[in-house]
Amino acid sequence: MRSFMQTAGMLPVLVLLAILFQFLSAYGDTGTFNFGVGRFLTSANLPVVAQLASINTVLATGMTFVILTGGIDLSVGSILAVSAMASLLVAGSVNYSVVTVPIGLLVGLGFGLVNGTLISALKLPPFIVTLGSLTAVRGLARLFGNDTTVFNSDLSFAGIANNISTPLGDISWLAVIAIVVVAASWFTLRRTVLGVHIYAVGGNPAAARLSGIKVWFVLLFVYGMSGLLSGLAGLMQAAQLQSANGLQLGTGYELDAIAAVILGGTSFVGGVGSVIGTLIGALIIAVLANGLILAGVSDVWQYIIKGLVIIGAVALDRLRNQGGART
Amino acid sequence: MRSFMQTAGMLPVLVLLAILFQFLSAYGDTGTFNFGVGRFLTSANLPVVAQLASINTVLATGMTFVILTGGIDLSVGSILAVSAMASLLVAGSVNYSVVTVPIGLLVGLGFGLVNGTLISALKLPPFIVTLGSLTAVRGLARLFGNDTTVFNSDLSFAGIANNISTPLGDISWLAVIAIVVVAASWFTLRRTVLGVHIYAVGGNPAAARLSGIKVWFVLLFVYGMSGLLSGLAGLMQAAQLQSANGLQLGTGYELDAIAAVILGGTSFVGGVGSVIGTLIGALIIAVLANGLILAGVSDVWQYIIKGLVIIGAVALDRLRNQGGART
Amino acid sequence: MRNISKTFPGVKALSNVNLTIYPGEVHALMGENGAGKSTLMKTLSGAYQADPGGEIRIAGRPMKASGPIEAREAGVSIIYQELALAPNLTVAENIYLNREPRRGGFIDRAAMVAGSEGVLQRLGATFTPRTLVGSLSIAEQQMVEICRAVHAESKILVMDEPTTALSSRESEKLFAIVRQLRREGLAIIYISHRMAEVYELSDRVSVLRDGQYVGTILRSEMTPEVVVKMMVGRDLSSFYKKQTRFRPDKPPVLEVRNIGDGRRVRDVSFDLHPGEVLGLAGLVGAGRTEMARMLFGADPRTTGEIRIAGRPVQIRSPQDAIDVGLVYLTEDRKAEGVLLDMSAKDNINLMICSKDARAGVLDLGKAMQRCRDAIAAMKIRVAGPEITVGSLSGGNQQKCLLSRLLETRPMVLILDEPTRGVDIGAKSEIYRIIDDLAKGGAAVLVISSELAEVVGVSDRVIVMREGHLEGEVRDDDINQEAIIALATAAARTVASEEVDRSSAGGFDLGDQAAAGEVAVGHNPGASRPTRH
Amino acid sequence: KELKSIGISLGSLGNPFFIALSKGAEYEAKKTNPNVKILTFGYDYDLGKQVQQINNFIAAGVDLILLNPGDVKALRPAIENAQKAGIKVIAVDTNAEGADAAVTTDNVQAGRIACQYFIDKLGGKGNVIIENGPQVSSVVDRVQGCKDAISKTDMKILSSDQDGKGQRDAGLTVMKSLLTRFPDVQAVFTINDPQALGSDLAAKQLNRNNLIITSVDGAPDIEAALKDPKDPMVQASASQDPYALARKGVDIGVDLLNGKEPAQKVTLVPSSLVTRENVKDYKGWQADRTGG
Ligand SMILES: Nc1ncnc2c1ncn2[C@@H]1O[C@H](COP(=O)(O)OP(=O)(O)OP(=O)(O)O)[C@@H](O)[C@H]1O
Ligand SMILES: Nc1ncnc2c1ncn2[C@@H]1O[C@H](COP(=O)(O)OP(=O)(O)OP(=O)(O)O)[C@@H](O)[C@H]1O
Ligand SMILES: [Mg+2]
Ligand SMILES: [Mg+2]
Repeated sequence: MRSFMQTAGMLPVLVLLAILFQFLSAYGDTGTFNFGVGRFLTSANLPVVAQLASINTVLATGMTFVILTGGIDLSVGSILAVSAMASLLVAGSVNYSVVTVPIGLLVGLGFGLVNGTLISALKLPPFIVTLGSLTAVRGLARLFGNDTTVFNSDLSFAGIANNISTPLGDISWLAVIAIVVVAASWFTLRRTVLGVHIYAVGGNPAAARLSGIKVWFVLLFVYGMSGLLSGLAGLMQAAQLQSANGLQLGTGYELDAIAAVILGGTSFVGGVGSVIGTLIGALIIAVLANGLILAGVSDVWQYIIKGLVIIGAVALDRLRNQGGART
Repeated sequence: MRSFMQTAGMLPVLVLLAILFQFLSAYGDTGTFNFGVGRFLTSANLPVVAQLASINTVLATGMTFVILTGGIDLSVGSILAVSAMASLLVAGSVNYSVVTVPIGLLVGLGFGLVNGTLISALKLPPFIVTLGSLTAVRGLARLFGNDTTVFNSDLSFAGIANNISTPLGDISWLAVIAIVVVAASWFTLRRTVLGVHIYAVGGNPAAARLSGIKVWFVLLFVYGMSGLLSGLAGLMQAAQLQSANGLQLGTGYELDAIAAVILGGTSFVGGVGSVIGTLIGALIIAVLANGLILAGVSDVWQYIIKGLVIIGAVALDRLRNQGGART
Repeated sequence: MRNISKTFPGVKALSNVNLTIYPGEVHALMGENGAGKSTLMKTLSGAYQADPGGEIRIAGRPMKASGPIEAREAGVSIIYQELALAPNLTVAENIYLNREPRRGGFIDRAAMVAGSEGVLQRLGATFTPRTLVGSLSIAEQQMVEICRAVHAESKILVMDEPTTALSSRESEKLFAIVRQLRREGLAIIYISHRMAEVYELSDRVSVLRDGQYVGTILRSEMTPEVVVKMMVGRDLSSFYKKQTRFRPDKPPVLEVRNIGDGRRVRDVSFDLHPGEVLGLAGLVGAGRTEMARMLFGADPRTTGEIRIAGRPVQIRSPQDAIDVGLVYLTEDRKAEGVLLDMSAKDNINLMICSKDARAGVLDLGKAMQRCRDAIAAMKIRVAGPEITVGSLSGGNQQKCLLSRLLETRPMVLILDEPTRGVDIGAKSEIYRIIDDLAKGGAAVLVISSELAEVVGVSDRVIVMREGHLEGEVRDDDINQEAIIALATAAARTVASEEVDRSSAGGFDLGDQAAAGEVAVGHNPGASRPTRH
Repeated sequence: KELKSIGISLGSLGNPFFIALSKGAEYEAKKTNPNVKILTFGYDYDLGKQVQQINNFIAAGVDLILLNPGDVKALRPAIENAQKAGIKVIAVDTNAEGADAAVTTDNVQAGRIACQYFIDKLGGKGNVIIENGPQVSSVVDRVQGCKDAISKTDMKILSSDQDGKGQRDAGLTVMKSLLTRFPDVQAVFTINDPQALGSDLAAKQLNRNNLIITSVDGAPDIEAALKDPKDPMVQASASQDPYALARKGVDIGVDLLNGKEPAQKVTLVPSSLVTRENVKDYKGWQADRTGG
């Protein structure tokens, strides 16, 4: 219930920003606040926003599973890099999607499960475990590509970076994939037994354990899921870059993903939140990135404004449902 | 008690690593595991390690205050950058330590207090607030230095980056400062009323409030402290680099600082931990950075090994005092 | 259960305990705090693994790989002492937790809601299956626990202090259900600190002491003296009762004039005199805690004024209250009282240390001294000042909390449920402490849901109902009937019949009133959802 | 076809090199069209971010994109999208596959002359540390050039696999450990100036004052160091001329818009070595270049 309230809580912010940028972009071009000529709310630009949001959305969805159990996964960026790397390397020899795509996903899943095992079996703090793999996995990504950019201009699955024309205008497959991921995750969380157990573990681990829920399994699942989706994001990034660089690819992505989740009203203490909220959070971040450029705001100010908006959004939300959430 | 156990828990790891690197560095040079000829445990190298550790130690000490109250501060790196920038800019016109040093510290303190106010007054989640300032403050740092590298080769307080010769060999003032900071913080936490209140707020905010503790003040203090120490770290960095770059300086430092705190056995849920542990944690990280290079390990492998050691250290600690801490 | 042992790091909670339960009996399990009752039950329910050597047979079949699920399949269901609910899930989801009905792999919410509605009605709960557990009051949450256990329809039903948060009427419903289940041939293990409940329900009583099995007696052999002797191992001077009620001579030290927040509490006014113990009774949810928290500045108050020693005072926050010499003992020890990770020393000195300190620097010597004195004065059973409070039993945690307040030498003390979840031994000690305080000239306001307690310790009793002050009883009129009458003015009939039965109970012990009890505090383990 | 708006995507605006680049571009662009709209952004060495910026440029409808590619190959798809939208794409400082044209410093040559400097000074003897950086093509080229030069001598390369991250602080920390590891070093080559200055500071703090440090860039801070008698170790830097690079880039771009192809796809601008001797008359990045 409350989580829904919060979801709704962020929607206005999103709409507000969109309208704002429509005006600002108009101002940037014509010097007048003429809504009509704005470049933001156009069939040309909105797909761009959707595409910008897509990869972060996928990462943030995986992150949502983790944070719902009260954990955190800092390693998503590195896992993204390593699986992009892996699939590109394999594509070098056997360039068939039936091979490369599963490889990318499995690599992601694998590292996710390693995180999960360390956390659920050895009961290590998620922050430190995933901080460790953030570093180690990045090293592996560089090692695999022996520290150069791996490139493949005719990647078999590069097609997913192309557009499909829909009544709403051309939309990138990446955006479609992101939507599908969100939908599937929503279903898992809300309509399956596993979903209830994830919320239960997040809400009160002791109670979950006493009622015989396999807490270790739930944890393994969520970190595996986060890894898997990071792998998927890696494939998406590989498709649109047609290349991967172990050192640079995906650095700092974890912060954007977490920001999206929290903006979406998911609680850090676990047990409260929804992927729909996460989707909106990811969109807010993408709208900022794209809108500020259309508005011709300089790079420096983009930093400042982005930071302030993140804080402002949560403050607004907090003021709206006072006493409510314990994000 | 327990926190002490954990402190001790990490010392062996530190010693172990030191000995290991002594052998490896010997191997790197001579191809034999001859302890004597190793370059790690030498009066030439240990001061280097101390200095490498110094800045992270200062940041991590501030972070310890915050994490003890169950919070987190992601903005330390950006605050470091902005106060280094500020003091360098001021030094451009009036290059007197009596001016530049306070400026740097005050800027840090200021931003820390802003974080603290948002968190204690508006009750916003620390993660999102400091994530926001991580971004916004970095923007400001770039803005101040209007986005170029500011440098000043005859900085009045550059002296603190020099060495003082002690019976133990030359030690950098930076290391001395770090030690002083740790000592002062230990005293604050263990020997003052405020310290007790900090632990109390971390352990059980509701109880703290009913005991007449000004929770808002405690929070304001810890974030202010973290900011102040970030400012100090900024001055230290400015002194040894004699320059500051708004975009790059201090990026990613927050992760190293947090890693040091957690390695030191401070609990994320708050109320349990010590700065001595943090010091050891910071030393472990510095020993890794320096030792791996002495051992001639390539940059790529350094990532991998560093990551694994971080996880391994915590795992070891956990296995040692089973059932104990809930880091 | 045959010679069950359980060792925790440091503690041997159980050693070679034997227990035999027959179908169709209610078997009460008693013992002081920390005797091992809950632990024993947790080994039965598979929450803990018993140390090797012991054996658990259910219907003759030994239970091997014991985990919560195996236990449930073997037909054991349990109500845990510390609430085991997920506050972020709905009532239905909690009742069906890990037993969710599925349709084609997916969760069948409709079935869950329908199923839960049944039990809820059967136990006469007032809330719907779709409400979030976190938004329920502690009492209601306790009901959810009971519903879950009953709903599991098992062979053995364990109840670990199920009534600690229930009002008498809710308890009555529970007892009815227990009896019915017994008729249906279930074996029921019933843990309680309330003699009267045990007497009313149980066929046999087994007693644990310090993790040892002491013995089992039949209902017929059961007198309070016997049971208490088995529990404490020594004769306990029978329950503390005031000989003479103190008549205040000095002017009031605390004057409260129609304070309230317009919602939960409406213009409450009363005086409190030095050396006086004022009892505050009322049904669960009467607003006593709210009122107390307002006095203490912990919750916002919209109306009224407070005078201390004749002088009007502005109390906007707890520290304001503490500064003017007014302190408050919370009813929810674990959630907002003790600091479990900190030492007994730090806990006891938490309030006073700022006064002792010189220039903000702690006076460790003095702190140690205060701690030792408190341990001695309050008979706190703790190995040393540096022991973390988390490892102490409920009673001793409560004493630490109490001494924290006393170190500030307050003029006025508000004690909210001072003996909640505390065993008989500790109880009578706390009563004695309260009496000494009053004799020492302090003014004490005791909020309690145990009538006998109110009657026993108070010089004067005021009663709240639905957020306002219903009335006052003094001197010889102070008896349970009078108080119930005031507290339940709305429902006299119920009250009176309760009273009749309670007099039938025939115990002269602290829990004598249990049956006729107005309301029962919730247990210390459960933290009420914070509304502050 | 006249130039109405131009999008510029640069490594990081925190680096005066790119400031000079954007200044040069601005100057040249304004020369062709005084009220041209210029969007300048840094992608902070994050390829994903640069691709986003290119997409945003397309959305913003620019005519010309001037970019400092984060990677030689990786940007091709993005660049092709831009070209589909009728936008001309010019790569500056680093080549980019698929770009309509590229203007770069000859990084191999730069690395070579930088190392040749100490080779000559030391008579082709002694030990060298190469402090490497992020593995982008320009860096790889510079190291390659340096190694080529050294390979012709009997100098010994002690280490070339440590990453100074192109920054002062990383350059300093890495060099400290490297110098403690290798007591006997005569020369140091770093892949850019910030690292050179960091290494210089590291050496000073370790009281090692018998090194020759050279690098590539000719940045303002190295200018200062070269002029500063207190910094004897920093001795040479193979300069790049971002201002000229950018002007050439825009120039070629405008021609392309008017259907005029450049002579060759990649225009290499040779680097000149700035030393303590000739620094006084070096026209640095921050020199006022209005008027060329
Ligand atoms: N998880 C645990 N770890 C360590 N010690 C424990 C743990 N649980 C219980 N104990 C100890 O075991 C002993 C028995 O505890 P238990 O909760 O069974 O007592 P109890 O009879 O249920 O007390 P109460 O009447 O207050 O519920 C106590 O000394 C307690 O401190
Ligand atoms: N945990 C809770 N969550 C929500 N409302 C509550 C909770 N506990 C009590 N209330 C409501 O707050 C009002 C006063 O509660 P309060 O606890 O002050 O009553 P009380 O007389 O102190 O009863 P108790 O014996 O529980 O202390 C009542 O309306 C009650 O229903
Ligand atoms: Mg118990
Ligand atoms: Mg109460």
